[in-house]
Amino acid sequence: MTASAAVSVRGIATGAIPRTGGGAGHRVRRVLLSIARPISIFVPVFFLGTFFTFLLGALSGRSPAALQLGDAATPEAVAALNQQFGLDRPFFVQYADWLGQLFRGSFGNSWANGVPVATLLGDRAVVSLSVAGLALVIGVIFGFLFGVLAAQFHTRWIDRAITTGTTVFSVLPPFVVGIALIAVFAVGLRWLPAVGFVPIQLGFWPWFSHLILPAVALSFDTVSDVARQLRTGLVSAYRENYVTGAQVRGLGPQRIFFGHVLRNGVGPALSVLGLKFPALLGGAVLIESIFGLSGYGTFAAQSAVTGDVPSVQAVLVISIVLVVVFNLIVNVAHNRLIPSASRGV
Amino acid sequence: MIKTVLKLPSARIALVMLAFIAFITVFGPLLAPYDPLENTAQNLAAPSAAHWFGTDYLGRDVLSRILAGAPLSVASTVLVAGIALVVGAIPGILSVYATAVFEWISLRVVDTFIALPFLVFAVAMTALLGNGMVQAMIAVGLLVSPLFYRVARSATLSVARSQYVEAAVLAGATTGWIVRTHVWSKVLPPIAISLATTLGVGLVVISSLQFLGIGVQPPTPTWGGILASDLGYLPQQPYAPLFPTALILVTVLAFNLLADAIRDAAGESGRSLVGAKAAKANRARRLAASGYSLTPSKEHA
Amino acid sequence: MTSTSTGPLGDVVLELNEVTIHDDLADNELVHGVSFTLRRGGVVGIVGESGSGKSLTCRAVLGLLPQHIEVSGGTIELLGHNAAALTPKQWTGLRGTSISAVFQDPASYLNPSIRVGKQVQEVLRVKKGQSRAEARRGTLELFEAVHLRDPEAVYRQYPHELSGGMLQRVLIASAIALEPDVLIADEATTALDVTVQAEILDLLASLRARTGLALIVVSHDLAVVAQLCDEVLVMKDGAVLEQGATRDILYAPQHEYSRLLIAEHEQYGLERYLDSPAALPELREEELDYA
Amino acid sequence: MPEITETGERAPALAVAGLNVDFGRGRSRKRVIDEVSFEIAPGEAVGVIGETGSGKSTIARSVLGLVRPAAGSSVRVAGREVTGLSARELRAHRRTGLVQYVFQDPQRSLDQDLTVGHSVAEPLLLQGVLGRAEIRDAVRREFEEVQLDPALAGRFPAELSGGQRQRVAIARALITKPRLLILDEPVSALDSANRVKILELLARLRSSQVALLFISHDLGSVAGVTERTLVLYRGQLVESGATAQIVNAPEHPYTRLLVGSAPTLSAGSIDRVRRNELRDELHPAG
Repeated sequence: MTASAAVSVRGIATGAIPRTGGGAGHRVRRVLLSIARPISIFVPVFFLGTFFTFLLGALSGRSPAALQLGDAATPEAVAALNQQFGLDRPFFVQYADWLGQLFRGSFGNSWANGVPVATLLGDRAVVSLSVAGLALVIGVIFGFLFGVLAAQFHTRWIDRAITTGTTVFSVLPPFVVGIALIAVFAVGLRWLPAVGFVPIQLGFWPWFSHLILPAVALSFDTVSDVARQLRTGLVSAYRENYVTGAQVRGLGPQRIFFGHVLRNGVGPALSVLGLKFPALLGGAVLIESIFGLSGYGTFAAQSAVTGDVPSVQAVLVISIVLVVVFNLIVNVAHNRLIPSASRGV
Repeated sequence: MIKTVLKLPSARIALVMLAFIAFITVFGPLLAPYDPLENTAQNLAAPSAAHWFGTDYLGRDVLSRILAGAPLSVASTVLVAGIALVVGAIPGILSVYATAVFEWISLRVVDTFIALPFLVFAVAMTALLGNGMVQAMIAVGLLVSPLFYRVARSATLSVARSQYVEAAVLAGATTGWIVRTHVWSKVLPPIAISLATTLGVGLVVISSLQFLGIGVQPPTPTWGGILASDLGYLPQQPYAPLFPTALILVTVLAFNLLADAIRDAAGESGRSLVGAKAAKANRARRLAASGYSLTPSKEHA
Repeated sequence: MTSTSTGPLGDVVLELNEVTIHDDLADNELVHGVSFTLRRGGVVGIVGESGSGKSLTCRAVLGLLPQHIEVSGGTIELLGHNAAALTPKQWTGLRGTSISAVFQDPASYLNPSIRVGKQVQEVLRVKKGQSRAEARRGTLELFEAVHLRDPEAVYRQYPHELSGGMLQRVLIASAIALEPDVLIADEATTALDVTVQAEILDLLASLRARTGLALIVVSHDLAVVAQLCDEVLVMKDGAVLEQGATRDILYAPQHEYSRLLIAEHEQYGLERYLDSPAALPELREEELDYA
Repeated sequence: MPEITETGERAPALAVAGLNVDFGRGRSRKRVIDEVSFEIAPGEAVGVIGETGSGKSTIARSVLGLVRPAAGSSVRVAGREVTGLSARELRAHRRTGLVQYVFQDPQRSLDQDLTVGHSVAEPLLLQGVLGRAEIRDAVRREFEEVQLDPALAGRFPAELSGGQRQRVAIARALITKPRLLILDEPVSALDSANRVKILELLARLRSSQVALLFISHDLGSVAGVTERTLVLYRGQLVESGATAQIVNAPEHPYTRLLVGSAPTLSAGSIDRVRRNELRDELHPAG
């Protein structure tokens, strides 16, 4: 009471004091807070995610013995192998050990052939990240384009066409989109290759042409979700009083859109983008299988079926780290654009 | 509420479509004209009177395989949604009223579920835990549950912070009373919307797993599995994927229509869109009647 | 400041003639004929409850009616322009420079994501073509003019960090930044504490006296309007029930509803206890008639 | 030493003594109510006025047990100490309906999915003493009491006007025959016609045995209904007395500023110069 009373002397007369005080200390606190809040969410997510991943391996009851020795395994051989992989120790010791390993950048050795998992994943990650990354870029560009168009022409035919289109696309399962794209552009028109992957070292177009169809197929969902959220966000931002306020001050439509509406209306679309990233990584499994790409999705699926637990865990951990990092970026961007949204909640 | 939903034409269309799907699911295997596993004609035959949808690469009747695959595809979707509802909605409501520790932990678990790469995790979980349909349903149900958690939690939160709940507290109401009298009616519509949406999403995910051969063994007919085998014979039968795809789309579309209908009936959106046409007509009529003509082009509102 | 005697009034800046406003969605008329004339340095008050059409009338004057709602009859003449003939671009040119407005709930009329100083500075930059530094200096001067203490500190704040009274001052600063001829105050003090309301009303009165700003003051409270205005319109359900000099309406209300507005203060308000019979001799007698 | 307390009909409807309320913890702790003491006799109407953040709602929330006052504070409702009650005791106390509360905005304080009759009946349903038919009769009586057509009981809040909704809220508060009715800005959300009617209704309630605690930032509406007024400024009670005296001869600078700022129809309100002088007196030195 005392501090604020001292500051607010004459406050009632002239309405002068900022309620939260001011100065550099205040700004530092605000910046720290905007970083601390997402971290307080994402650190637990990382640990819980890795814990679930490890728990999954333990619950599966799979062992390297089943993979390497087959039915002919003697109990001694199984025990020896289990000891070699450290599986004879208590669960939490194994978990701590595995976590420690992760922080040193190692994913352990494959149960199938004893090769370090990191080696097995190396090339495949390039394939998957190329597809997911391109899909993300397509999703952001076209999602924003359609969203902005629909909001600008709210309730007109363009809006209705985009709304209907995005609704239909969001309902289309990715494998249906993938099959349709192959049927039309690869089998029918023969414009683009249907399957396979070419490293970028062999030329940009060969690399890119193999990526287009899978990336487009993967991006459909993101495009329509981003577009819909952006439209909703912009339309509701247009209804806000501050738009009237800006109009009354004599600002023109363009300035109001770019300076005021876009900034506040982009919130829901950003959040959905954060949520879409795991879906993009997850969708890779399906897309890789359709387009015959040997990425980490198919690798995970194969490893899971054969029971190569360390390989599966490695893929999951990498995905979780990517998702967490991406969401941190989205979160910080959100807070910078819409600082008022970061208070409370 | 249900009556209002039924008044909407889109809801009626959705229900007709769903009735059709339900019929196929229950009676499909009985209606199949051939044994879905048996080679009955030449491979990759075109649609004909004997084989309406043609035959696949092993000469099996596609119509029979689609009908026989319906229960495994649709029923498991319903179960997935059921699991997600129970696992998500109940903690969602509880998180508002239970201790802060429960709230924090449940929120972080939900955050984690959302952050997990959905399909990869579902595949890994199903395959590692025994590669059966039950494992697949549990995995997918768990991973979809955050939707219900969030929806139930936010609806409950907005009710819990409302003044009428405070008024009930001031009249001596217990938490149980508040949930029964005030919370239920607010939480049910959003949950119904999520349920309808999840049923659509669930079918896509289940079909995706079947497409990848996860959760089912090869000869068993499933919609996703049929699509996977069609993919290899696109040059010969480019039309083949249409049949299972159409069924999947009809189901997903019906559930989405239903979700939208419930949303409209719950009375949030859509009114200005509906009214725009009427407004235009009214304006034209007024201008014609008054002879008052001005054409002030309107700014974006 | 409560004086209704202002110096000689200048030329007409705004004239409404039998303005009707129509809702095309519901197909009904919302405002049935509003007329008044506002001169430079003059103040017109509009009293009425929500839904009486007072805010719509203001929106019409600003050229900012909601979708599907239009001026369907009569004329609005703003500084010699026929409002019906203005293009959106011309409207944008007029708003801020010729006519501006402040509203109830000032926080919502500022962009929550942008520091308030920047939002005022933006107006000076865009509409007056000032440089960043010039506009910043101008903004600080405006903040000074609306009696914001420590303008530098306020400049850096986000809207949610300021109190309602301060936000309303910021809004007024942004509204008068381009020295408009007409300022609309639509329930501008309704959400504020009584003492703050008095400060804002004082501020508006001094702006008017200093710069010749013409005001339209809209309120549901007759007393607020009575403090500032020369002429009052009493509106209900889209119709003007009574219109005339403030003094006439206070002392000789013709319409039932005007009497109700007066009774609100006399029977259930402060006036019940205020023993200043000298101030309002006639009122005491009239009171008997309203009962 | 046995404590001698008045109970029952003759005890003050509300006795607040040495009320302190702190918000926040540790270093950010802030005293929002500072040593407030007052009493309300049975059937008396008392107003509390003060600006936003002065603590008027916090006093109400302390009386209702929604805010925990600092140690040593005493709040007695009809002779019963309500600070320090356990959750269960508090619920039992609330079910007696000795104190009732009316919110500012009836739109938000009524459940949109319940009929207004159901909302009015809720306190009786919670008591669980009366049967269905008796409750229905009580609801009808209460509707008549607040001059509402009992046939409206089957309607939903959205189907009523703002004034009708506030009557419903008052009916819900009166149905337990409270000794004390706390009204927090009960007319601020209403338009003039309804404001007058609700104030009329409240003035009429004064003749019954229920005591009123009328909280508002607007001296005008409080003045119309109450016989005594408390002025709250920054968590402290700076002045109290008969409403007529507060209005006509305010003593504390803040009260004088408040009276001088209140919009009145007469030209008699003090001018800007006086107001500025008062502000300087209230906050000496810049």
